[in-house]
Amino acid sequence: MAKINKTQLKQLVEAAIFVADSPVSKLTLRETVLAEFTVSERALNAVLKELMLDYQPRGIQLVEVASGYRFQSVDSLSPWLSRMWQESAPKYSRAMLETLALIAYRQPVTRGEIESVRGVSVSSNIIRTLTERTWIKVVGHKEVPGRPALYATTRQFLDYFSLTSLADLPSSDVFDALDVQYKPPATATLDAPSEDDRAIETANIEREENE
Amino acid sequence: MAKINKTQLKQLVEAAIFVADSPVSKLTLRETVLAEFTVSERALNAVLKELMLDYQPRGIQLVEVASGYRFQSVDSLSPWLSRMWQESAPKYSRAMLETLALIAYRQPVTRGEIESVRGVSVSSNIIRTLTERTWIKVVGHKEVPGRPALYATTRQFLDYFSLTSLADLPSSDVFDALDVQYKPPATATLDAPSEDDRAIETANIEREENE
Amino acid sequence: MAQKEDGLNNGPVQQPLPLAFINGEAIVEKPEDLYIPPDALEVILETFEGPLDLLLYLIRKQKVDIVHLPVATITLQYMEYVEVMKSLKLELAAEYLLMAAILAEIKSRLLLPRPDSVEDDDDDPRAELIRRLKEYEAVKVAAGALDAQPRLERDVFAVKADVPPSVAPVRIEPDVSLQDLVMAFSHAMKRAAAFEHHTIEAEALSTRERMSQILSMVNDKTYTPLDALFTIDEGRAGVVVSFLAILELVKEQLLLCVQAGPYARIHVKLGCHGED
Repeated sequence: MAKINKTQLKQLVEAAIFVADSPVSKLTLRETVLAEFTVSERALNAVLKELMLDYQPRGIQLVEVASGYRFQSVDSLSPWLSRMWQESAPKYSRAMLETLALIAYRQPVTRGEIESVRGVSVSSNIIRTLTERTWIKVVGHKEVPGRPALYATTRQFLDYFSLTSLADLPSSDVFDALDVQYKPPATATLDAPSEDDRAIETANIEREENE
Repeated sequence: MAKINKTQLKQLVEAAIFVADSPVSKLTLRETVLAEFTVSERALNAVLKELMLDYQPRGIQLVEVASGYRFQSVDSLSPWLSRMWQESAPKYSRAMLETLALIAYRQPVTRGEIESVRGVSVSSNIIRTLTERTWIKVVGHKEVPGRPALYATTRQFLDYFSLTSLADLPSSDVFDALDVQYKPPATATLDAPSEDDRAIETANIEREENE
Repeated sequence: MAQKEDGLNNGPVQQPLPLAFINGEAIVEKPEDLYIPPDALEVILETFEGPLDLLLYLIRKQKVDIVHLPVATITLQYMEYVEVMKSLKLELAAEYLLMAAILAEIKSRLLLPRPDSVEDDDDDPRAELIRRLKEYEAVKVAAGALDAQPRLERDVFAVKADVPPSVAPVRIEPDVSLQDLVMAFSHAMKRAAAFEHHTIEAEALSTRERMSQILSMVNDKTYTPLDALFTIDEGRAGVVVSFLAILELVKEQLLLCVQAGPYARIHVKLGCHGED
């Protein structure tokens, strides 16, 4: 394994993050550009930190997101930068955002559970759009009649919203407070309405499958 | 038209060139991110020049190409950056392995001879792949109509398999005991001549071993 | 609780955008009462995300805490909305009607005399509805917070630098084991034996290898002295192998042998068709 001096290491890491198509993790750096060098974890962390500082006053910044490091434009420049593209960024409906928020905060969660919290049915379109954007994915099936799919958010979701982990989700304390205050009573599952919910859930899943 | 200070102008120009998918001309800058600002040609040239200087010691540089300005990684880093796009080639097909084996054991050999043993044609792709891997090379041409190329294995081939010479290649019956995958097709065993042929083959191998 | 109130006020529905235009006049606020033109109501109802959203709106209008859910008033108002809805947007009605039924049930249970012994919250028929309202409110807050989060393509843009042409993808070649190779050979030979009638000639490997080596030592331009093809250090066996290889090559017309006169040195060159 070859040695690499700090200046070269910094240049290599900087260039690698810049030319990559998606965020670059430290592991990826080690497996690709740094494969033939001996680089301590401390040295790598140090250059990443230095790079972050170097770009602080500039038009772009080095940030850490869930799947690694990426350079991105400064948020305050977006009104002008968005003029570089003909199309404006997609807007998401409240139904979509509420569904996404529930999956993010309550994962893994079934469609039926989302519907019971929101009080309305979740359209298949919303689930499809969120899946196609690779923001959510099916992580399993709940062992209840109908075996409904359990949804969770993905790394790409965190990357897209500039988050490093689910713990960084804004106002997660609102949900935490709920969990402490309102433990769902054990009888809840025996309630008449929940039976209906489950029926709706099964019906929806069948509908999805038919699509 | 609004005023913009130099720091903001520089940040905006820098971010715009970075986020664009292709090189950005000064005209494009003026028509998009700078559309609502009064910026003199001199001021624009000045920030572009400053940006070029700023990035001089870094892993990426601002360069001017025919259609405008773009950031690109420093040439000297290319050998390492190339590893960001490493891809695993698919595993070799049976046809590929058999061709290589026949060249190794029967060299120098023509494509036609390989084909007559394998009973199927050898695709140019196979020959090209093996040649590109520097495992085989043309060592001459057979003096028959069409003067087909004669293939042989190379030193690199021996090195890869940790062989000092072709004589070290194991005789094929060494692995016959382990040969469960390559059962001859059921119909073949019913053929009368096949029994004889197999006897001949065994004899050949024995002769090889004795030499 | 102050935090919860904030959450309500910051909810996306409460943005001061015109909800509807009635006779060219923008209606910015949701109406304080029900005396509004029915076509405006239709637009307003569409802005609710469901019965829980509508209930939250009605509670906020009453300026009371969710905890003290005034079931009687809310039910009355809710039913009035649902009545209008039933005539306008039938497909919306089912979920709203279910909520109406829940409200009516709570209301009737509240009217029943309650035994003094069970005074705790759990027995409050409103408890479950309050829990759901709070949970839904939290979802609204979370959705709003998520929307405010710096988002790629809207607030921040991923940055990319190009690479010079000197950057080329690195291809990792597949591994092949010696066993794979031998098995492949064995298989090819067995198949050939099974299907072909021609005999498969087999030279000693060492001779075949030497043939390849000799071919790469000579060329078709200049003659190479024959003795240059022998290596003394290999001993007799080596010389024999080389000699066999040369004979085989000459037989296959791959090597051209020339001798100027008796006992002169023999020279060889690559057999070349062009000279024929």
